[in-house]
Amino acid sequence: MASTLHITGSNAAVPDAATQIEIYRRMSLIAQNDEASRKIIRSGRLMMPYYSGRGQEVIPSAISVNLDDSDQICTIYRGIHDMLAKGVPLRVLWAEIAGRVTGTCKGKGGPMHITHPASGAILTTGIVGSSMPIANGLAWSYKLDKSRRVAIAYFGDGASNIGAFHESLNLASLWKLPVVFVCQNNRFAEHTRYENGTSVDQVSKRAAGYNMPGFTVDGNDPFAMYAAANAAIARARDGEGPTLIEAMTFRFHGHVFGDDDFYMTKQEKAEALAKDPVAGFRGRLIAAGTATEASLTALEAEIAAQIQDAVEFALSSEMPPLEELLRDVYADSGVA
Amino acid sequence: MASTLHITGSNAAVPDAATQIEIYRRMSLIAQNDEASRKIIRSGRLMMPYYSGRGQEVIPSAISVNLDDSDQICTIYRGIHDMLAKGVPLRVLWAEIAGRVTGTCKGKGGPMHITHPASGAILTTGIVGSSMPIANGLAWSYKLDKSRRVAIAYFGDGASNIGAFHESLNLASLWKLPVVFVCQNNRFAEHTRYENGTSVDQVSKRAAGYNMPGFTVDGNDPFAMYAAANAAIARARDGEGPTLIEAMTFRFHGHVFGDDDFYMTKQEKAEALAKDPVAGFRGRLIAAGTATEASLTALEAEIAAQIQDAVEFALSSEMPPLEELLRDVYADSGVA
Amino acid sequence: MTVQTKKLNIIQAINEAIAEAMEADPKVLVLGEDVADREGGGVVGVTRGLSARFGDERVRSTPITEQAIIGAAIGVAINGYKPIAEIMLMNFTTVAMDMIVNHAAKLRFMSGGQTSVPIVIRMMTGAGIASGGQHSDFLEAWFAHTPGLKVVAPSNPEDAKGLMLSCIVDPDPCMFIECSRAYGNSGMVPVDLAPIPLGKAKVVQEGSDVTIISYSEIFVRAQQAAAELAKEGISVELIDLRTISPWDRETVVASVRKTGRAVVAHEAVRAFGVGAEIVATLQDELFGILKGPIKRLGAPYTSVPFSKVLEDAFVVSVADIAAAARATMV
Amino acid sequence: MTVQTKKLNIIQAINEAIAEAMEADPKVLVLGEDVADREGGGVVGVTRGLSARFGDERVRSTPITEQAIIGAAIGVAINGYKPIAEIMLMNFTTVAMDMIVNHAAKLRFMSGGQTSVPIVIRMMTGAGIASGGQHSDFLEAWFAHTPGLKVVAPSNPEDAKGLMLSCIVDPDPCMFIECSRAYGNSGMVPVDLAPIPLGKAKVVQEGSDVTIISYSEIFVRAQQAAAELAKEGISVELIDLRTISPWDRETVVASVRKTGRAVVAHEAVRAFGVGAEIVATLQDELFGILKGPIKRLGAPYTSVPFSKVLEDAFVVSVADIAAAARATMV
Ligand SMILES: Cc1ncc(C[n+]2csc(CCOP(=O)(O)OP(=O)(O)O)c2C)c(N)n1
Ligand SMILES: Cc1ncc(C[n+]2csc(CCOP(=O)(O)OP(=O)(O)O)c2C)c(N)n1
Ligand SMILES: [Mg+2]
Ligand SMILES: [Mg+2]
Repeated sequence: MASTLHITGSNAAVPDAATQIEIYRRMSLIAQNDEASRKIIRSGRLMMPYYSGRGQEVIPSAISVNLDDSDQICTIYRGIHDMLAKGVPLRVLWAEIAGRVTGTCKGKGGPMHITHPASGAILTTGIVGSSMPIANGLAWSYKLDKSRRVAIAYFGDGASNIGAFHESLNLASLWKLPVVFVCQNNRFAEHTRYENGTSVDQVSKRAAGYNMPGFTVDGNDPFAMYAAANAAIARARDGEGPTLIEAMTFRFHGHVFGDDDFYMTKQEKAEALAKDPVAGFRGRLIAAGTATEASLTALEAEIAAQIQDAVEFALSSEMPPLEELLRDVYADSGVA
Repeated sequence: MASTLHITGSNAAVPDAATQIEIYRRMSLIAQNDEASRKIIRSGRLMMPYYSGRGQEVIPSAISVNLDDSDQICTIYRGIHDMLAKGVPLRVLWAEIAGRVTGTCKGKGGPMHITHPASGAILTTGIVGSSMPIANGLAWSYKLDKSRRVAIAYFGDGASNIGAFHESLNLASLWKLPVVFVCQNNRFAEHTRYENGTSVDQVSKRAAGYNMPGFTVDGNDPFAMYAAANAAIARARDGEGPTLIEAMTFRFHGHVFGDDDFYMTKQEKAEALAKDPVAGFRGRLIAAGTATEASLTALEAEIAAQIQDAVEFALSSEMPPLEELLRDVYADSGVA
Repeated sequence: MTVQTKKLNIIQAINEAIAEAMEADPKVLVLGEDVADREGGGVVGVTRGLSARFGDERVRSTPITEQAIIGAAIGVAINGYKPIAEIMLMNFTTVAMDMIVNHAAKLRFMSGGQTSVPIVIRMMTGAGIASGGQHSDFLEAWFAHTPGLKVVAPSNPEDAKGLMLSCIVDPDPCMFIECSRAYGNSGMVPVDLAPIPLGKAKVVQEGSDVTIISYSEIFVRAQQAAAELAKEGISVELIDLRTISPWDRETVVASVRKTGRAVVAHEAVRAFGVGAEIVATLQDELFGILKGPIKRLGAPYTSVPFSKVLEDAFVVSVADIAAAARATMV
Repeated sequence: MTVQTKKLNIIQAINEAIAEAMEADPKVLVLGEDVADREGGGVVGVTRGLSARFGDERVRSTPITEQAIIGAAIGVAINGYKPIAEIMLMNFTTVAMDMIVNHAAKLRFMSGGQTSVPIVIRMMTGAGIASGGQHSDFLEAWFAHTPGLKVVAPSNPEDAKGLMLSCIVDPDPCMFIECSRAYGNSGMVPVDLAPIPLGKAKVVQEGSDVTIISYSEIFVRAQQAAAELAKEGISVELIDLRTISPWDRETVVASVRKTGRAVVAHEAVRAFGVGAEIVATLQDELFGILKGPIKRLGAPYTSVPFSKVLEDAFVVSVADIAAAARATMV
């Protein structure tokens, strides 16, 4: 593997205290937002396919603190955690999920197709594997622009078995595109265990087939994840090309809302829950003296209020007018 | 790489004298047939897209002597060498290429879509990469049948960059299918040099990403090719799963008939031509005393006569009747 | 002679058909993402219990690898097996179109009849369940436009079972379309149901004023529209097409010859949809007999929207069908 | 005012359009297999000379990787570039349908108008050059059935150039279909040709008896048929559709309203083809005005065969068109 990447030992980047708190803030936002989402779906006030990112908070949080708004992400149906970490504002996100005209996409995209260009959340796809070829194109534009922007393609472990993965990594490596491929390996693709769908024991081993650095990282460890992201993003910005990061994690709430997890062992699930990355990092921040119980509680309360506000905003917003059905098909559709 | 394959040193299988002659016979058949094809296209008596396999004779010849008729190949537009090596009879092959009703496919498939089940040449595809997913299915049938048959998927170096390659190798490895993936690496995909399309310096390195043995072999060396094929085929028959073989070679006559090779350097082409595998193996057989000049000349003359006979058969055969246009769309199409 | 029946929904009906076929012929196989019981027997349970009953070799869950799924189905079928491949949602056929269109559909023809590809490709789809733009499309027109494929879309449990039985034994590739909205619809199905022949439409209700032609779940809406119209004194002849390709031109033409008026309704986008073929054929065969223009209903020229209000407006409704039928009467 | 013209064939016309657009706008890009000069500027030379002139960063040869080609085009377009992606042959869109249909076509709608995908996808196709079943299909009906895509198919050099100029600046994804049989056809093209608007058909010849509607190379055959028919005293109005989606309903309806008779002809398989949509629309809008059934011509329901005798019989001929027009006159 032709890696020019150093993410271990003395070379590993370490987030400073403020950055650690910021990572935690994003994680808490994701976790609390997930709680709110599931509650409101259970209540019957929202009807949508909901793919929870609970348990996977660290990955986009530790990555996104290395990005700014001009950097773009392509994510997938299970991507609300990625969007929140990237800074998609809560109100428009909730309004979109609720199918309201005030949503990011006027209610027309829904949870699987959120786009919010201002925060760099440029595309969400419902087709497994399809975040990657498009992320390449974003990255190509930065290269043409001679900018230092970077694109992140999020995808799951199951997606690493589909053709688009292969084509994308090959092209990105060949063209030295500033893109980071982030596989959120939560060990399951719908109901299929990693090893029943994937012939190799670690997705990262596939990077060698594209002469690309690839490595597996504990996606539930904010420090490890931060260091990996930092290195891969720097590499991309420096024009050295793409990186494949496989971030090991676990999804707490099944594939989609309503999934009863029958395909997991009770034990593996219990073990994962016991290692809740949100609670874990919280404890670590306090133990290290980076934050106090009080400061985090205050942060969490603020987030809770923001979520509450967003839900209310969404549910009190209007539905899109019927003209929206024919608008945006073409640039001039529905324009009188 | 989890290889259980031994193809070097004392473990390498060596073809016996009769097998060596048989490999040469198939190579000479391919080379002479190519000569005849190009001549007849130049003469204007045949109109077809012709993808010459000249220069790549060793690969299918050394592989096919390890197979019998019940073993099947899936090959590609550049596959006439593969079919001849596998034993597709000359008359029906030529008749198909000439679009005659006496052809393998009644003239309806043409050179890019030859099928001749009796000799195991079950499928020829014109879509880059598509030999592989279907070869998996053939191999799956052998496994279900509990037979020891094996499927060969032929494809080019360029095809290793398309999604179907990835999906096929992953599935074959996961299901331990009795299939051998044979990449005929002639260093070009149409006019694109290997390194301008492929991010890794050897296609075989991709095998590790599927936990599959993969290796690069001199595809112009009949002994090396025979040993590699023998090992991979044995592995498949023994239920140990698939292998990726990258066979290094060179195509003598450009991508398609009429191609002027502008994208090659004169030198690399001259070097390749100077190492003509057919002439080379011929000399080697005589030098080693395995054959004599006279015996090979006789063999070649016999082949020449067979080709001559096939061409005459084809060109004197009838065109398909117009009813054939609507027949074979469905099983009952055109059946009164 | 009384026919013994039992109540089944569409999921159960398809499941039964596959189970009976697997029981009868060891060459019948099932493959697809999550189709085995270890993975739940399919996301909505269509293949539930099959791997337990017939073994993991005959019912195989696959990776997310649609090209390889269809490729494996084609290859195994060429060698005499009868695989039923699931593509979870119809929109995901877009990553396997090469295998379906360039290979499954054409191999018999291109081989001059030497090889055949007796596969069934099952897909669910349909708007109305908030799945948004990439999970809801009806794409049957693409497949009907592809010679070599057969295309089937049942509207009720009996047809679902009977058509599936036929698709499995059919020597050619069959695209089997399941509407997710209709999965739970139940009905009485004969216990010894015989295969329902492909290519045969069903005249579900005879009538004299106007023929309504439809299929899949929109046919259910057509039935409701017909009931409404009956109250207004409009006598509807209701045809469930069932097989979209090859479609039952004879039955449809005979009906419209009689009524002189027709409405064709489907869920897919109206423009360049299946309805156009039927209308174009009817105007040719029945010129001078038609009492007015044939009306076509389908989705507007747009993507499937997420927001419920828009999604409801997207799908052809009972009211739309009734209105179109009324419009033919003037 | 005399218009300065020069003789171009279709290859040259498209090449000029792209070159002019690249000259005018540095955001215009070209990508695809073998499109750069190092690889010959395209298998038939459509992009020849462009990389030499505009550099290897703007004109990029790719691996064989159609999903990644269209994906890259989409991504770069979202960020403001205008890529022209070549899919060497139309049948190879089958390995990129997800990118084309689920993404390029839908992103503007699904994002509520926030993102747009101004890409051009160039493809060549067509029977008649012995390429067989997997290299010759006309699949425009699939794309016309996909809201969000525009579909264009010129029949001559002037339209090829003018429509390409429009496609490049169009804010939406355009499928640009090139018929390989017609590439060498040449004609006089104005040196300062303005973009030809999308969605506008061209009445190439006025007539009073029957309207013939066609596009791509079959339109050339329709012109020949019209000349033959003129000798028989049949006055043909000839419409070159040029853009298939959105198609110019107004021009076509107005013409058929006048003539009362119509023939629609295309190379694609007739069943479920583009012709059906046009016929279905006409019978609705012109019921009572039509003097007879509208005739549709297209390929028979089969795959493209290799053998020359069969291939010739597969493609709609001048004689077929003339016969269909005559048939409308009885
Ligand atoms: C091409 C395609 N095939 C199948 C699906 C159905 N599907 C949706 S999510 C999913 C599992 C994906 O697993 P993974 O990539 O591991 O991501 P995760 O859901 O675990 O985050 C599947 C099969 C799809 N959306 N797209
Ligand atoms: C999916 C697809 N894309 C593009 C093509 C056009 N094409 C035909 S052969 C070829 C080059 C293939 O190169 P390689 O795989 O190295 O095989 P070789 O021709 O060298 O034997 C290309 C691009 C095709 N047939 N299928
Ligand atoms: Mg997963
Ligand atoms: Mg090659």
